[in-house]
Amino acid sequence: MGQEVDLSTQLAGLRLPNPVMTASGCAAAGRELQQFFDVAELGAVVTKSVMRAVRSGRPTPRMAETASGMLNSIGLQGPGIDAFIAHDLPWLRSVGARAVVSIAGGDVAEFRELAQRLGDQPGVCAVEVNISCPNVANRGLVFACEPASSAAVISAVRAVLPQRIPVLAKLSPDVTDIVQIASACVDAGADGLTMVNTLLGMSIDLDRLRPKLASRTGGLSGPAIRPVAVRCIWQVYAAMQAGLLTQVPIVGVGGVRSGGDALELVLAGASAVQVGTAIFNDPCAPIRVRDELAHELAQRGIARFTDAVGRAHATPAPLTPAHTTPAPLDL
Amino acid sequence: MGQEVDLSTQLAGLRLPNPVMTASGCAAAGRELQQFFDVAELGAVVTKSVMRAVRSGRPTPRMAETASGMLNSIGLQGPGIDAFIAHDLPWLRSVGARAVVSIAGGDVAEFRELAQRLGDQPGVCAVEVNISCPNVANRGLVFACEPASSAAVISAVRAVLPQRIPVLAKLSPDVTDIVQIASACVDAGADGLTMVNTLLGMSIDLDRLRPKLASRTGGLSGPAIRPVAVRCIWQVYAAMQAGLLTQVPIVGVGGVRSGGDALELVLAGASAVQVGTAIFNDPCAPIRVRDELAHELAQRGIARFTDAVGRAHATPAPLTPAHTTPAPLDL
Amino acid sequence: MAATSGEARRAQPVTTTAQVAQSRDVGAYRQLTLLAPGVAQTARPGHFVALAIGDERSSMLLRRAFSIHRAAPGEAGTVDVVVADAGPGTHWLSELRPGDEVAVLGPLGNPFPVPTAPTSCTLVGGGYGSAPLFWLAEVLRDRGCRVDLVLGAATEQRLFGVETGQQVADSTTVTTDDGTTGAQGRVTDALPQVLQRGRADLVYACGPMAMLRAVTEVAASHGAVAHVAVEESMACGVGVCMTCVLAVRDDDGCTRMVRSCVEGPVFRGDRVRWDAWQDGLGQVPADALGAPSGGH
Amino acid sequence: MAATSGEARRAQPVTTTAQVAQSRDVGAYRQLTLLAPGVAQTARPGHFVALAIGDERSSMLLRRAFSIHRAAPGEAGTVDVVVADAGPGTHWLSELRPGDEVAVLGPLGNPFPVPTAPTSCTLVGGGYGSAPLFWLAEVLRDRGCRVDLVLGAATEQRLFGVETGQQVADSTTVTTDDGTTGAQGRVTDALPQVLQRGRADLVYACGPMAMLRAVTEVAASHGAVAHVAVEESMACGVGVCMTCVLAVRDDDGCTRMVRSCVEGPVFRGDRVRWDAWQDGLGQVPADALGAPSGGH
Ligand SMILES: Cc1cc2nc3c(=O)[nH]c(=O)nc-3n(C[C@H](O)[C@H](O)[C@H](O)COP(=O)(O)OP(=O)(O)OC[C@H]3O[C@@H](n4cnc5c(N)ncnc54)[C@H](O)[C@@H]3O)c2cc1C
Ligand SMILES: Cc1cc2nc3c(=O)[nH]c(=O)nc-3n(C[C@H](O)[C@H](O)[C@H](O)COP(=O)(O)OP(=O)(O)OC[C@H]3O[C@@H](n4cnc5c(N)ncnc54)[C@H](O)[C@@H]3O)c2cc1C
Ligand SMILES: Cc1cc2nc3c(=O)[nH]c(=O)nc-3n(C[C@H](O)[C@H](O)[C@H](O)COP(=O)(O)O)c2cc1C
Ligand SMILES: Cc1cc2nc3c(=O)[nH]c(=O)nc-3n(C[C@H](O)[C@H](O)[C@H](O)COP(=O)(O)O)c2cc1C
Ligand code: FES
Ligand code: FES
Repeated sequence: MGQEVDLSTQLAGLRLPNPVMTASGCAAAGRELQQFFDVAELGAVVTKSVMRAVRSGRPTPRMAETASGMLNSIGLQGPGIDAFIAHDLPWLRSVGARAVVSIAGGDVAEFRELAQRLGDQPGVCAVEVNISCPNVANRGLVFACEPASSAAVISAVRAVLPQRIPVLAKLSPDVTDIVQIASACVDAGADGLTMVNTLLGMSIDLDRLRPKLASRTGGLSGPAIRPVAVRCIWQVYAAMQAGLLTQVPIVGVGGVRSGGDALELVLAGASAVQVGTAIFNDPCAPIRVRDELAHELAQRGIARFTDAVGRAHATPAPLTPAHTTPAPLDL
Repeated sequence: MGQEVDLSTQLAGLRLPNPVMTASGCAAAGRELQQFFDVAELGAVVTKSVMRAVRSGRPTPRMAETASGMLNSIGLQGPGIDAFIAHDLPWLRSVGARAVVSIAGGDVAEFRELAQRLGDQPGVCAVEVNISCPNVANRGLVFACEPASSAAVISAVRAVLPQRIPVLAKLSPDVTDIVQIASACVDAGADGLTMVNTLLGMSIDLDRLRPKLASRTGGLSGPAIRPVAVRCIWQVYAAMQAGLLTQVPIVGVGGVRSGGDALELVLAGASAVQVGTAIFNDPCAPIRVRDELAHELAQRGIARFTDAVGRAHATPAPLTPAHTTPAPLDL
Repeated sequence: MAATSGEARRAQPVTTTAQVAQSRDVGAYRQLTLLAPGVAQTARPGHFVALAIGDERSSMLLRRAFSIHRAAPGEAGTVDVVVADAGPGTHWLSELRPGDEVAVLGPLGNPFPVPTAPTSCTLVGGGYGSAPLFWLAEVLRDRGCRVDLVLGAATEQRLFGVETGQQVADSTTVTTDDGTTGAQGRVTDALPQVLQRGRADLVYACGPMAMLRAVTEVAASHGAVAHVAVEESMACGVGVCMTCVLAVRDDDGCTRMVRSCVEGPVFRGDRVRWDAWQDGLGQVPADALGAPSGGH
Repeated sequence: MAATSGEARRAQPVTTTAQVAQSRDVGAYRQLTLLAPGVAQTARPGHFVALAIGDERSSMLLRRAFSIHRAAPGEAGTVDVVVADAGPGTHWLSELRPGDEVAVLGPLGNPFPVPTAPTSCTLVGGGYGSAPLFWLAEVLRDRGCRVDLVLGAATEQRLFGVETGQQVADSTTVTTDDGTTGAQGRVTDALPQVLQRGRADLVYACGPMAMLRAVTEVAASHGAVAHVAVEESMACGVGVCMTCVLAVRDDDGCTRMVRSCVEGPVFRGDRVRWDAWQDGLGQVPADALGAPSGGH
């Protein structure tokens, strides 16, 4: 059944055999998941956000389970860009996986430098810019909270990367007006938008009477936040349809656990979908979601994935005046 | 065990026998719940937000279940302030319940008028101002999204209500900086803050390929959002402790299903707690939460509820240098 | 038009944890027998119960509503419901086994109003919508009423209670969309003849909205009054949330958005604003009290 | 110092749905026997499994980690775990009955390194931490090692496997905090004497962090090397999330925050930066590679 469906999708010039990716920070650089399925079969592997230097991250506990979700405060632990380029990228290439490299920085210069380093590396399919990290120059306020700082990062990255490498801006849902931030990113040259990053949350340890996470607050992810992700995607896609901002593809992320969940994000406007927290429940989740998505489309008679993108925006059938012939029963 | 704990709490001059209330819109005006328990035993009944005129609300479906939560788009259906004053308030008085009356308006004038009408009514213990409703004068942007419009509503309401009636500003979590909004409300005269209202969310019907809610977007509530509520309460309480805004009591709301959940909000800084969506799962939830909260406090040797308020802000024990005596085993 | 009694309609609902006494397949459905004496005691045909899905850690917070198929008061006090496995919540319920526990809230809503004097009644059920009708038929027959039953479904498997119908009713007519059993067609195709034959004054119906509307219209054209049990999405079931509203005209002809959980689920069919309901969407008619909506 | 083999340490983990073959109370714990041949085949003492809680609708997304108590390869292929009912997830597992299903992921992590030549070994278990030690004892004895066992807990009920210990080890010493059985005190009170008596070169320990630290120190003061299995909160169990890190010194003395799920859970005790761990909080030492942290 799944085979009949054309799952291929297009992200700003980048053609992917299917729209399912891992979410940054939930699949490391793909290697560990290769034990469970071939990561080259995914649309892409989005790598953990990498910074310039090696980073040890935050103290532990770094996670807490919440109702249908979890909090994390990893603190972008990672090997730094040199080690990433030396070890992780070549491995991804060696297995034939498409790599979307996520980058993070404490200031615009760090983002620029990271993009510069990646621009001439073979095997970088796209760069995802994690602007949900604290801007050291601005009281640690995250870039993604302000249109201006978001735009500054995106234009710096876009300027130094070769045109063939699309730039995806990854947005935070923790803002009053996500369309405004999306707009700033697109105007600054983003070729696509990834929505959404985690919501800021907190959980208290009732035995120790203190926050469960050593860093107190953390990022909320998992099915609990899916309605927020769907809403953000919907709002930005609708704004694009209305001509309020330039149309660019949206990569949906937030609470996807099944093919049906992925379809929800797609119908709201996502041209590709990432699977994050669900991997912790099931390391095969990304490939399973791909197969289930194909099945869901086939069941609905949708032969091409791209036909489903944004489909829920078609206005619901308007109410027609009373008529006496009832619709056929389907009891 | 529960009896040993002093559950009483103080909300800006209003003394309550216990800190558990219903959340606005989840208990109507208390009458239906009286079938299950005596609503006079609660700290207070917070009534459904009332507007000037009778309102028929939004089309249906008005709800969708989500992972550990739900979406609603009721559209403030209600009888209008006259009928509320004629029927609901007297009923609440007749059973001896403490009424916190929630009001909503499309502009500042409507809020002012509602407060005026309520000011001389017997049995109004406090007024909760639902500023998470669309400002008709400002493209339907909700008041709670902007410090200035939030402040305008709160100061109008505060100005016309007698001083003995505390004004609680009910905040939306859908903002970039909740401390800023909280600050604006407190400066405008809010005697307390209720946090949080629902998060804006959406869910798609995979059979009909359209949003599940007739109004497309709706408010996300339930345990799924508790980490966001805890974080908002924590941030505002911490800002008060740091002297960044005047200290006023916080009423916590968001995802409380058990006494332990309530305690989480209290430890983060809430002086009282509301139970909303959990009522739909269990109509006895508010009174059960009160009893469970007493039990949780007793178990922890906390004899007075107020001693638990904000307790998680006490800094976690700093790491001391290595020492060789291990802590006693508790296997 | 036949007078129906309005007395003692709403019952005092209770929350209780019921043991599953029996669970068995009946056609495409699963029939659960729940030990819930407190609920069984005051239940009447047309009442419904709201069942919780899973325990306090369940990701499914909202209860699911089910018409009471039959309540047997007394010490054991059982309540039967008929469950169509339609989604994750009903699936969980379908998998319950004897001895398992489920939280029950009920009896909820207003039951079917029953005539005060012997009257000819036609009962129409679509799919599992027939579940509450057999008990209703018994109550009506006890009051000296004639009872004709019309049961319809998409296909044979989705009919419920044909045999029981043949035992409790004066006549039972069956239709299926695909003709796998009974007459091929819809219940409303068969209804005119049944109404005529039984000279029915009262019609009771339970099933999908489109069917209820059509039944109401056929009944009206035969001078009968229809009482229909609607099925709106309900978050609370007890009247506090306002999710379950439906546009209904009151005695003065004024349309209001009323809560189907406490003011229904049984309504007079000719009071329901069918023009405001289509394709799963319930509009607020422009002439409804408090329309149009703004805000949220 | 005894050489331990590093060969074939990590196994190929598989995801599978296991049937519960048995579930029984053992003191304060519940022992589950799971039919999981794919896991049993490659498991070795010190490996752990990650069990999912509930189905795809569960509100508890994260798997729970359990040391493998014993694996019996072969066609039936069973894996036993010992579960302390400590919270909602372990409670759900404790209530599983034979025939129920649970999703298993494993074998995970690095097992205990075993000596290549006969060596004297002391195994120390705190509470359910003793679960993996009996199987380890058998493997060690098969290799000609002497095995002394020290089992401790807060109270008798929370000891696990004393009888088994008496069968598989050369000696078994028991301590309880409250003196309900064995010597009153902690495992580390009894340990020096056991180490001296057995002239142990290797110590294996599993239990709470404070115990592991103390065991490491006692072992060192007796010239023995301790291999300890730590218990950090794990979201993924397979190395992709970075939640389970611990400050550990590498061969060059450089401290790194390493993933205990794939680089542990068994570490050489003298490599763990115990000074960075206290009261449930794991600090990033100032001299760790990539410290201090900023960002998120
Ligand atoms: C008064 C009343 C009586 C009912 N009687 C019966 C009965 O006797 N037998 C039976 O099988 N079903 C009956 N239903 C429908 C039953 O409540 C739904 O099939 C069930 O709620 C679906 O839950 P789910 O988790 O399987 O599906 P989902 O679609 O996953 O449910 C998601 C949410 O939508 C709501 N919902 C979905 N479908 C319906 C529906 N058709 N009506 C109301 N709410 C819905 C659910 O309650 C839940 O909150 C009745 C509904 C009402 C309102
Ligand atoms: C390698 C390893 C081996 C283990 N072996 C065993 C064993 O053999 N027997 C046994 O009973 N327990 C064992 N544990 C601990 C067991 O995983 C926890 O008790 C369990 O996760 C608690 O889940 P809960 O839902 O009951 O509690 P909750 O406190 O509600 O759990 C909430 C979250 O915190 C995590 N968590 C809570 N306590 C612990 C803990 N002590 N260690 C790690 N994560 C925790 C949970 O995994 C979950 O994600 C082991 C843990 C690890 C890491
Ligand atoms: C443990 C963990 C680590 C994460 N690390 C990153 C990261 O490094 N960069 C990033 O952009 N997003 C990171 N995220 C956010 C996810 O990529 C994703 O946006 C979010 O979790 C929502 O999707 P989900 O619900 O499918 O997990 C992380 C999430 C988790 C749970
Ligand atoms: C059906 C429903 C209706 C609501 N109506 C109102 C309302 O009228 N006014 C208001 O301030 N909040 C309203 N809320 C929000 C709740 O009061 C509460 O802030 C929110 O639901 C979070 O709490 P909970 O998770 O306990 O439900 C409503 C929530 C629900 C679910
Ligand atoms: S279901 Fe809540 S009011 Fe009817
Ligand atoms: S638990 Fe995820 S990396 Fe160790």
